Amino acid sequence: MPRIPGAGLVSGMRLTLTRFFQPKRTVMYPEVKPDIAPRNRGRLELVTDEHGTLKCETCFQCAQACPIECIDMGGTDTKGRFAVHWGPAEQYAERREESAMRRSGRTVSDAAAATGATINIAKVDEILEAHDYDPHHMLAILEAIQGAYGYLPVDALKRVSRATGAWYAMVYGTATFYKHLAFEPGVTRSIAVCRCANCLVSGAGSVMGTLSYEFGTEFGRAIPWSNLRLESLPSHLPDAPSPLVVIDGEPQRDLSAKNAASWAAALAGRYAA
Amino acid sequence: MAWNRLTPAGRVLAVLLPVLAIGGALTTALLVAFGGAIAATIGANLPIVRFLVASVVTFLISVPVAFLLIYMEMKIIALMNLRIGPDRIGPAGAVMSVVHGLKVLMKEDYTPPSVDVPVFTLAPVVVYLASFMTLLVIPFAPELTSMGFELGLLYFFAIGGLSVVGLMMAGWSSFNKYSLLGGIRAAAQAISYEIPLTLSVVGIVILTGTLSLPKIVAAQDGSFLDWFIFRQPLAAIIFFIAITAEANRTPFDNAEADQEIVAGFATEYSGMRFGFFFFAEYVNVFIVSALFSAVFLGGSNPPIHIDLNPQILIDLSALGIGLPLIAGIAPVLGTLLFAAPIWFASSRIKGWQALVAGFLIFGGVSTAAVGIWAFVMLPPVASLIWFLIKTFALVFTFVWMRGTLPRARIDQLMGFAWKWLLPASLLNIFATAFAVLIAGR
Amino acid sequence: MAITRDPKFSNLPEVQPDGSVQLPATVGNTLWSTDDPRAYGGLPLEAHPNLELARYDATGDGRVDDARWGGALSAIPTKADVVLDLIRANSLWPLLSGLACCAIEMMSTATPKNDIDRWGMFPFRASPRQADVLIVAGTLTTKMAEPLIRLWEQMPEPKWVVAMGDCTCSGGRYKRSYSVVQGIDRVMPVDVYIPGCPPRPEGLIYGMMKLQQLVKDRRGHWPERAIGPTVPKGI
Amino acid sequence: MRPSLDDPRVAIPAESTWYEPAPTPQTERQAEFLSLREGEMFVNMGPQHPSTHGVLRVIIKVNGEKVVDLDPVLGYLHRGVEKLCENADYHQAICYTDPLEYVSSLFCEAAPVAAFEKLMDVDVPRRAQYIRVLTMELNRIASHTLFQGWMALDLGGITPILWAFIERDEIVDMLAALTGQKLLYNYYRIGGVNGDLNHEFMSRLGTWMSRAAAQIDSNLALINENEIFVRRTRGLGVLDAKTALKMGVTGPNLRASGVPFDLRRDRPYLVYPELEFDVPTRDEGDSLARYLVRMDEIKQSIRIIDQVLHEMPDGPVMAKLPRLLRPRPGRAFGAVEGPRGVYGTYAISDGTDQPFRMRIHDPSFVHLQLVGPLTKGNLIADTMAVMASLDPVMGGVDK
Repeated sequence: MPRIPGAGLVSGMRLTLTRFFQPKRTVMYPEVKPDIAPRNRGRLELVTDEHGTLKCETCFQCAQACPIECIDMGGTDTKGRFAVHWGPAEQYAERREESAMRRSGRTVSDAAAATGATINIAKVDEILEAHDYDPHHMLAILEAIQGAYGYLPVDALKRVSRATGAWYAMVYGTATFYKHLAFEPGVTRSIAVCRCANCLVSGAGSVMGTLSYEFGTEFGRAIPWSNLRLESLPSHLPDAPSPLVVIDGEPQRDLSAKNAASWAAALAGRYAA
Repeated sequence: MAWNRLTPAGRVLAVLLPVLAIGGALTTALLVAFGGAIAATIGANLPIVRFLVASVVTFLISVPVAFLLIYMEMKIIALMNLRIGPDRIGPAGAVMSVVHGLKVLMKEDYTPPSVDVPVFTLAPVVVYLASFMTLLVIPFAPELTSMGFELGLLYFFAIGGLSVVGLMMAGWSSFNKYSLLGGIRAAAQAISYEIPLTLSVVGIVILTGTLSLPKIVAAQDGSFLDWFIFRQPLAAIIFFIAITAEANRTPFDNAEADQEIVAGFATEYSGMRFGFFFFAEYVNVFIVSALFSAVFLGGSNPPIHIDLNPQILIDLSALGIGLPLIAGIAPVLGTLLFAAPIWFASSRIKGWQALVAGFLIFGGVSTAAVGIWAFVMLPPVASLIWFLIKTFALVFTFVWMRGTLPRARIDQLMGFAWKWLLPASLLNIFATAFAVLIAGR
Repeated sequence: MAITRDPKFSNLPEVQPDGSVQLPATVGNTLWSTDDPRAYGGLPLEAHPNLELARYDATGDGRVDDARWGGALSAIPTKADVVLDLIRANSLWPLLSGLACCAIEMMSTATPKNDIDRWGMFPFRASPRQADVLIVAGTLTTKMAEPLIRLWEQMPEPKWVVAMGDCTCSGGRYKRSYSVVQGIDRVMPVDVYIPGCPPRPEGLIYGMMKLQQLVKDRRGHWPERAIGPTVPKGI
Repeated sequence: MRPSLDDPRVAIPAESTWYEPAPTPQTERQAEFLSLREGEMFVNMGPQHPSTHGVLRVIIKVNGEKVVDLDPVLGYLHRGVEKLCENADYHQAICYTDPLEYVSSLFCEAAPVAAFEKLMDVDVPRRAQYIRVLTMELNRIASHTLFQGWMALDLGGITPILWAFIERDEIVDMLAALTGQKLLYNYYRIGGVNGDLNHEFMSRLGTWMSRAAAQIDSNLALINENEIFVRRTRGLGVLDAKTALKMGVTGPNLRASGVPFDLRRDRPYLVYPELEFDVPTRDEGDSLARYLVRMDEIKQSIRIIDQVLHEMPDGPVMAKLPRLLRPRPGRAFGAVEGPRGVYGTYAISDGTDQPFRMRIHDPSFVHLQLVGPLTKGNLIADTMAVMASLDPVMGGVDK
């Protein structure tokens, strides 16, 4: 630092004044194109050849090589049959391992992860072959699988996802959306409540609410501690009381809207014992 | 209903236009009827009329001055940064600042909830008012001083201090902590620097014996060695530093330090109210530059008196009917004269292009000729040009400092004012008074 | 029960040929109520829990959102809009708000080599109240989304948003991240998208010139801007 | 009539009156508000503020202009990089760490690459090592040049940053000719670099080197001797060596406190042991010292580049590696000396092609802890000077 006060300021002022008269460094961009190195990979467009046709052959190699999977390619194959997709999954839909907990090495009671390859996968393949591996027939495939196994095994869903090209999340989402598709094995019996107009008037709604509350599950799902499912009955049985509740097709005559809770508690006690 | 869809400004205009039309008609009628009486009244109250005219003219010139300074600042700092600066709108981007100004006028003028509305609205007005009221006493030329009264210097300091009130109002009413800090910084800084600012000119007052700015300028008549910057160098330095702080310029722009308190007192202002702050800042720069050049750089006095003693006298009335003929033919002839060499120079230049170029060159040449004639023949014009040259050299210095220096810290700033500038200015007073006593002027 | 005319059906003939008047009936909701009585403005004013605020809200004094195109020059007839848009397009002050990597390239745009000051865009305003363009430069995370929206709302009309970089356009390389907003068009209307990771400064200049063009072209259609990805008609 | 808090119509009746006990604070922030004493107030700076270097939020408790307490709030740029790396394979992970510190992204690549190479026992060809040193030193100069500009900008000078960007633009354009990108290079690969030196890079480097030192010196002359700058930074935010070591400070900030610790010399990696350079240190530990140490490092970097260019060997730039990298289960820590301090990556492999866990150590995060202690008792304007001299980059802090 110089001894004279203000000398630094003056030298700085002198420097700016010299720069004031020096040639400027600006590249006049829209008129003058910048000097960009040929190696620059910032170009974000598909290249066309001299005839104006796209050079891209849709070989998917760029999408496979993209280190951060920011290239997303998708569509159907040439016969319009299979959905083809390569690229990043949607935000939460697809992971390479279903459970992040399991990836971290812990043993977790994840139902999807706990069922190992215990099923015979050949039946799934037959069903898929019958449906031509078409992801558009997802519901039919899943129903056939449920018919074959009695429920939807996770391995079967994975197989479906891999074979049809549909994302696992979409398969899973389809399976969970429809109430008649079940994930739990061994559910053989069912409690069904009729929802015809007559039953609703006489209190089927509140019966359903009570049962769902007492059993701790919702309609269309299995009861956790038993082999029972809660279902709704599509039509009223002839010569049956209202509201109508059936266990495995057997009408329960001692049930009304008022004693549904105690009835459910009694049922639970019977199963616990 | 069209009335409901009008904005407040539109409503004001919708009322004003018919009122003006009717009022104008009435005024004309009154003038025709009582013209003589009105002329007599005006003649009797000439100072008042003079004041009104001066105020209006000053207000009108303050806005173009702000535009010019904004453009200068953008361009000069850009050039110092080794870049081009605005160059897309107008020649070399010269219209850029006007576009900015008009844009600001068109922005939504938003008043945030929970501000103190009257104070918030008045603050920019006060700031701008203070700026242009100080412009009233600037002696552009001996004949071109709006209000050349005695006490002009005192008036300047008094009204110049008013702008701080505006900044404080803005800072306080904005309901924003950054604004508050900015306002308080502005107040503290202004109070500290008012004192050395005022004390530094006391030496000049002792020397000249007057507070009137035209008389101070007149006292520096002669060569440039008579300027007070050479007779009062210490005062000039103190004065320069103090006006830098007064105008909130780098390195003393603490009140609106972007990096510390976002935009200072103007943080919550948008639209035209921000525009007033923006303009006032640049008008202030012009004013303090003008004041410095008036007090220390001889104002409108040329550096060296060269008596050209011009004898070129054109008696226009002697031309008689020839005058309109010359006025009509000269532009055409001049244009053709300048266009011809351009047209012959290259076969690629089309005829109309050569004509346009010739017209522009003729315009430039004739304007320059008239300007030189006015500079030589009319003393006020020469004085004004000298004054503006000095003022804009100072404006350049301010911009140059902004392009170079970092910002001083607020406590260092205050310490500098109280510990160094104040004693130095007192010393300057005593030294001047002592010299006057010894030398007897 | 009062029978009121639904404005949706105002194009129906009011008087039938036989002289009778048929109005579509609107039946008030007397059968169903929400859990929270304050929902759908259901509670009478006097029973509002914060009576002072509710009364104040009812006066409408606090609503100052009707000033989309306010300003002193609004009184000029609409024929002048061409000139006004020219002025607006040539004086776009960006807000100084860099979020991440792209901020460096945004600053580089203002530097001697690429000098965006040539278009008068250099003095990046520090306060949103004085800015015209919000250049969102860099990854927008969920935590930053709320302050950014507040900045956008604090800017006075007319105002524009430029999404700079892949992250702001679509999530980019953070497409799979749990904490990144997948494209800022999910939270604010975007006028110009500039892809690239990061875009070169020339890219930003090009985008800003596109924005100028947009300001001149899309005159009078700004209020229709919507949040969400929008595709221009020709594409 | 616009609303105002003084308007009696909007006055909200206070829930507690003066004779009731003070309310119990529910959150940490509330407790801080209740701790305000007479004359104090909170000023909230950021996340959008001109001088917070990105999206940092700083809550300052001020008494007038004096900073009583300061509390940085982080996380506005948390992009989940570590988690993303665990879901990407080893090559992809480099790409995610790339934008961490976007001013010096080559160092953010170098640290995970070093860790992965240790994990896989890869021998990097010597030419690749030289190229890495060359590019890293160039990037260090670019970063320090920007630091100089930012430091001046935060103190209110606008010109230095624009001059600094000229140098920085030339360096990054040069690197773009080599790597293909201006800012996020993604150039280092496990076992080498992506692409050999090309003619364009070398010619640009040659032109730049011929006048770099003189140009940078000339730029420095603007503020290095400026009295206002020196007065504002000298003796401000003094960090003594003991505290610095205790806080885990590294890099120029540590060397400005008089501890000559430089990873390039003390834990040598790549070909640094064969190169000759000094480790500039200063004893003052204030903002000015931190600034000057960085400016001295620019000169050392130019010296290193000069040696590297003279000793560059021939050979391949990439080791022979399988396409799919599956290291044995194990763990490794790789670190490099960056412009801000030690960048480290700790990677655990479980035998698959993805890192099982990746922990990124970033120096800016450590340095940001210092802003509070160093600023207390100074003025608001000093907060900016201290913060700028510590030079944090928010991308690395929040990861």
